[in-house]
Amino acid sequence: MGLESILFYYFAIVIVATAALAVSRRNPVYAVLFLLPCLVHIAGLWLFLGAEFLAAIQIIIYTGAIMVLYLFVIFILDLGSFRTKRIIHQQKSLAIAGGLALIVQLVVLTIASTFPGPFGPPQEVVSGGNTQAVGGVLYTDFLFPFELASLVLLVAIFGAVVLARKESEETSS
Amino acid sequence: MITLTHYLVLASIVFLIGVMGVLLRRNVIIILLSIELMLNGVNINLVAFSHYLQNMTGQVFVFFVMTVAAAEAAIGLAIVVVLFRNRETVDVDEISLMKW
Amino acid sequence: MESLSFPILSTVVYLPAIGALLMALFIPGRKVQVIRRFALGVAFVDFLVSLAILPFFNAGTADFQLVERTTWIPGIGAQYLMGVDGISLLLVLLTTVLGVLAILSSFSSITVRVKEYMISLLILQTGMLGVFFALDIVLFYVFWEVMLIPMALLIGIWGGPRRIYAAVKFFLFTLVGSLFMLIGFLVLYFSHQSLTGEYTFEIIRFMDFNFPAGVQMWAFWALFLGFAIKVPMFPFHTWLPDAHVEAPTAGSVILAGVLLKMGTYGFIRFSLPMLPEASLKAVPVVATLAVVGIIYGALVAWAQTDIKKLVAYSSVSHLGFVMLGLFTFTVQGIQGGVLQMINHGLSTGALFLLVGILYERRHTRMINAFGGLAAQIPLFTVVFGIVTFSSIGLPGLNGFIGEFLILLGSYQARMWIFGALAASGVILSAIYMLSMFKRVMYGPLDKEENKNLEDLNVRELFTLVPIVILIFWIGVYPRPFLNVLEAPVGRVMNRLESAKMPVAVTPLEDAGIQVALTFPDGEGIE
Amino acid sequence: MTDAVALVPLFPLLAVLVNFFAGKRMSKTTVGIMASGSVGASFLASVVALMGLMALEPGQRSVEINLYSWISSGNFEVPFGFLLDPLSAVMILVVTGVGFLIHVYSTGYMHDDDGFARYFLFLNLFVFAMLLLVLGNSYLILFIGWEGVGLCSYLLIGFWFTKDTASEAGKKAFIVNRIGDFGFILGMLLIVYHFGTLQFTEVFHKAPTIFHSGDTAVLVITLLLFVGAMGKSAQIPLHIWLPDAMEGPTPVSALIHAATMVTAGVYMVCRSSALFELSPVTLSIVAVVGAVTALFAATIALTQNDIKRVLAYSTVSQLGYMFLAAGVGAYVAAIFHLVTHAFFKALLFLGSGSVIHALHEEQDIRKMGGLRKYMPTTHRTFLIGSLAIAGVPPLAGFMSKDEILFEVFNWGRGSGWLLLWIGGMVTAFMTAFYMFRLVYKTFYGESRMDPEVEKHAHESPPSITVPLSILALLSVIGGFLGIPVIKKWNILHNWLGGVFQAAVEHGPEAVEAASHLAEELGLMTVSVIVAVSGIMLARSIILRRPEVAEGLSQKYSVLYQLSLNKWWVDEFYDRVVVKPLKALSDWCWTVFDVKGIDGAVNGTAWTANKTSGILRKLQTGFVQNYALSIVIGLVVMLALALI
Repeated sequence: MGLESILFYYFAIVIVATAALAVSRRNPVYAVLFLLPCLVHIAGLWLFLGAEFLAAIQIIIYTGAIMVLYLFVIFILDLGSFRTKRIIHQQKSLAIAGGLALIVQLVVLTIASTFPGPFGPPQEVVSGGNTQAVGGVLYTDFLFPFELASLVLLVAIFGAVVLARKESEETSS
Repeated sequence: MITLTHYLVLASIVFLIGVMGVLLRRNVIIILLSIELMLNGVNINLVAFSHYLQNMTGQVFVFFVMTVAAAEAAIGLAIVVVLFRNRETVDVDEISLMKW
Repeated sequence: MESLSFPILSTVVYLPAIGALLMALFIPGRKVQVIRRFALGVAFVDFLVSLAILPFFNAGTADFQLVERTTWIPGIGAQYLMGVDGISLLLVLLTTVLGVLAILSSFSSITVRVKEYMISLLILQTGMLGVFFALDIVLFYVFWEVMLIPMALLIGIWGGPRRIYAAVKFFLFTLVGSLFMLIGFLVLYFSHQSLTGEYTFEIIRFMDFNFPAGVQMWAFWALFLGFAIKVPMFPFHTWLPDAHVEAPTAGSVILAGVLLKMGTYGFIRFSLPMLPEASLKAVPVVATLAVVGIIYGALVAWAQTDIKKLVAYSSVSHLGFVMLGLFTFTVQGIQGGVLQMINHGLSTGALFLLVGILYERRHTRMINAFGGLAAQIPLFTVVFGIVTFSSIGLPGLNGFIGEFLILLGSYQARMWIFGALAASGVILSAIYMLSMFKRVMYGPLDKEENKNLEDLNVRELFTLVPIVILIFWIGVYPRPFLNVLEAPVGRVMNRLESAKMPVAVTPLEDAGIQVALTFPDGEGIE
Repeated sequence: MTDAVALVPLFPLLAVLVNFFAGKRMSKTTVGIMASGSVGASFLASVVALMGLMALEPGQRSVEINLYSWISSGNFEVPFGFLLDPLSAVMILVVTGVGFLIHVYSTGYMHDDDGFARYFLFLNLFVFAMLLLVLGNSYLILFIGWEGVGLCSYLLIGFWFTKDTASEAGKKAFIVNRIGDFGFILGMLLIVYHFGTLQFTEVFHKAPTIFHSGDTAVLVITLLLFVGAMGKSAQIPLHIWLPDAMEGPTPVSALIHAATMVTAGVYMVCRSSALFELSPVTLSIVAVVGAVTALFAATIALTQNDIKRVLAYSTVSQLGYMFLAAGVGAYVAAIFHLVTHAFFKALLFLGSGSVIHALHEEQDIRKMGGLRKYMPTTHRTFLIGSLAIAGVPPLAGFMSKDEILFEVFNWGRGSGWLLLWIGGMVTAFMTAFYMFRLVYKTFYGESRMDPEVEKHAHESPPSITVPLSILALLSVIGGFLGIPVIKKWNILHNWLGGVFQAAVEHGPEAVEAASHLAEELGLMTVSVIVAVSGIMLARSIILRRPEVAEGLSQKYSVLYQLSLNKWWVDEFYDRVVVKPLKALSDWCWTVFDVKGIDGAVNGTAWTANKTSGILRKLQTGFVQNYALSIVIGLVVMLALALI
């Protein structure tokens, strides 16, 4: 069992464990706090796969921006003390059965499939480095979707602003 | 030797945890977090395939997924804010206006 | 097929829609008078443009004229193809005339959402005109469905107390029908494609194409459902009374005057020429339904207490005549059928206008709310009387010519029983119309509310006089109308004759129906 | 000169148009003069046309004028045209002549009515339609007139439309007529089927070549045509509308329901003699229906107390005579009686109108009597008319009725002819009786009038009495148009002979005059005796001993009630036809349409609605339920893929 395997299993176990803890916390603050290491470990995992750029993005955006946003909302609305009547939804037996069936199917499917080699880092990465490679593809082949993505973000910003704004004008008029 | 299969199984488990969160929890915030988890499960998949198929497209997809996730988080949280302001709850069981 | 450099047909079709668009964009909704006058102006100009077709129209040929052809959806072979022949010409003129009158009639009766109302009417006008001109099935179908929405809106927004029910019923009924019709069209389309390898929706092409018998059968009955609901034939008629009763006056006029003609137009444009053999086989069924419709519609009309409902059921009866005429497969029958379509449009349209005028004044349409009106409103009585007798089919007025030709056709086709039963409609129509007329107009003027009833004003007179003139014109000198129909009906007849050829017996005997009256020697004129 | 015939219907039409557009603004005098003048002008045009016709060779006396092609469809064409031949010439003279007198009379009779202009509008329209009817050169033009007169009859019966009975009667008249028209239309359709045309000349010319005598087709055609005639001419069983039609103004009854319109059926049968002659069965039916109607209506007339109703039933009865004549192939006699009947029945109606007018709309003869001294002219002319209809020689009615009875006696076709003749004779007897019952009750004896009414009883103005006198004169001399016995002097026979050639050819062997001279004189004597005894009987029991009449009605109360209540025919129809039909109509609507068809339609909608109501329960609104369903769907799909 080489170093690679040890590290992989470390990351995998942490990811699974924190993820499981995150979804099972009653208090959303804890949930977010458990999700943070989970995401960081996923980023770590990606380093193995030669995706340094994405790993960086994962930490900067996911943990740095999105999760913080969640925390803000939770704090602002004071949801940490909010208690739902029941934590678990009433459809739990069916949901658990479905989920188990799904995971079994997925695992079986994955293990049963064979993936032909050779595996390795993409050509572009070999020649230049991951960030350069991503940039190269992103600004050539995926230029149009990239622009679209920026538009999506813009709309999302507007949407968020409009939605979250207090309806003072409408109530007054 | 860590193979693609390992990553895929891991991705499946993460995805499933996300799914279970969505299906079982009643707190909207947790449900949104579970969705993030599901997205990450998919992302692991994409990066793994990108590496093993020696193709950059997977990574680009992850990039886009993250963009959408950011947008989704922004809108989703805005909705939660509005919802909480109007209904004083984040319990999905109490939100069923779309019911017939 | 001669074509004119100026697309006059498209002009006629789209002028109302353009008017509606301009109105929507530039006239504010509160300027009610401007909206009314503008809509009237648009409709009137449209009428004038439709009249301008006449100098370019050659009544001597059965071909479609003034054809406009452009590629439209090449992928499926659909074209933008319009043309006019005698049948569609008459119906188009009827539509443009009634369009003007319908708008004029709603000046005082519609006071809310006038702008939306006028826009609906104008768009409806475009849809109807498009249906009559379209020579491509896809185009036809588009216009056919375009009509549906404004009409449903007219009923549903400006209608009576049960307007939503009526509008939904109207919409669903016709939609179900038109879906069957669409299936029928597709059957024809794919059958034609598989036999010739060519994708086309051209009506003219289909008219000259001999579809295999099996295809004809299926396509005929699919189209039959679509058209029969629109006609409406017994027993698909129950949407009609509701729609008529709830619709505003102009809606009823257009509905009775033009929309009901779509079904019969469909039969003569599609079923008969494209599917002659299946049509021949269908004669016993269709003729039976038509005759049942004549008698049944008349009987039910007699039982009505609401004038508008009575007129609505009388439509069922009259359109039974049209259907019988078309399915006699004789020149007289088909000509009479088409003429009867026009006649029904005029007389029933006028009846609805008159009922609308009464309703506007008294806010009721119940027969027993009236009585003795003749003394109070003489002018109204005169017009009402003329229209009533036109509907009864008095010789010298329009209704008679159509009915007589239809009955004549049925006898030329040796459909003795059908003809005789249909002719009994002559008695029944007199019974229900005169009973109504008597109870409304005659007798003592004993209701207090009726004693201050106002007679027709100038505007109302203007809506009615054109119809009255046409009623007399067709009754006294129907030649121009019959002349225009001669060639296209001849074309339909040729198709039917060629289908009759293999079997030398008449359609009735072909269908195994025993003719009760047998004549020693059948050498007639044919 | 024969072209003048086109002007004949034109004048009344012009008057109609002017009256329609300007009648409201014209004074009553102008309207009256215009209306009467137009009919008068038509009469003059008719005379001119007649003279033109007389100038032609007897064989050439058939002039057709086609104005324009009216209907043309495929190989079927109907021109709008007129046919002037001896028959239509006679008819237009009667229509315009009698019509003119009645117009003049109306100007006086209707003078105080508010609807004066409207009245003359309808009356002129009627004359126009009637002229179309008799002048049309095809069945279809005839049919325009046929329906047109029906329309005018409807309008004029219901002239006083505020009266419910009047408008009801008008409606009834139109609808019953429509039943006849139904037959007529079918008859026309069959004619087109067999002949390809509706033109009289062509149809009659081709008839003998297309049909053999007694063919089923021609039987059906003629029967259907006769149904039309029964409706228009009020023959059993379609006679019910005519007595009710008396709700209209009296001059209308005179013009439409006595002199002209109701005889249209007779005219049509005579016009179609070429067809009827080919169907002996139909002819027998016509004769029987005519005879039965004559007898039946006379029995009712015996006991009626409304002066106009007596005359109405008398008209039905006399029309029966005309059909009897036509049925035995004596078309000339039928037309002859039509003409004389137009004179004396118009006279009688106008006379009754004069009486009614004088008594302020009183029509019940039980409240009259002794009017002789108040209204001498009316009395004299009414008496002449009564004598004429009763069949007293040498008045018009005697001549024509006797000719009919003579022809019936000599018919010899079938075994029942004697029965027909006896029926005719009995009817003649009853006619004499009820007419003089009417005369005696109205003009003679004690006055039974309201004193108030009696004070105002007066002779009518000249506009009324002059037409009466002229018609009285015509009733006296009209009979000499068809002098019996001496065929050479029989103007009408010679004039019309050509038209009914078919009848001569196909009918029974021509009666040889000489051998029947004695017989004819004998029959005449019989009729005179019958007529006079009828009058005498009326005189003795109505005028002299009213108690006898009372006693008879008591003794035979069943018969009396039967007659008084018109054999309950109306009630019978009401029970057997009208009510069931109405019930059927109501059933069709309330049960079949609303519950049946619409029930099925709404049932479909209801089913769809309920089904979706169940299905929509699946739509919980809980996002997680939907998410779960996605997962389950995924599991199922994967399971399918793995297996």
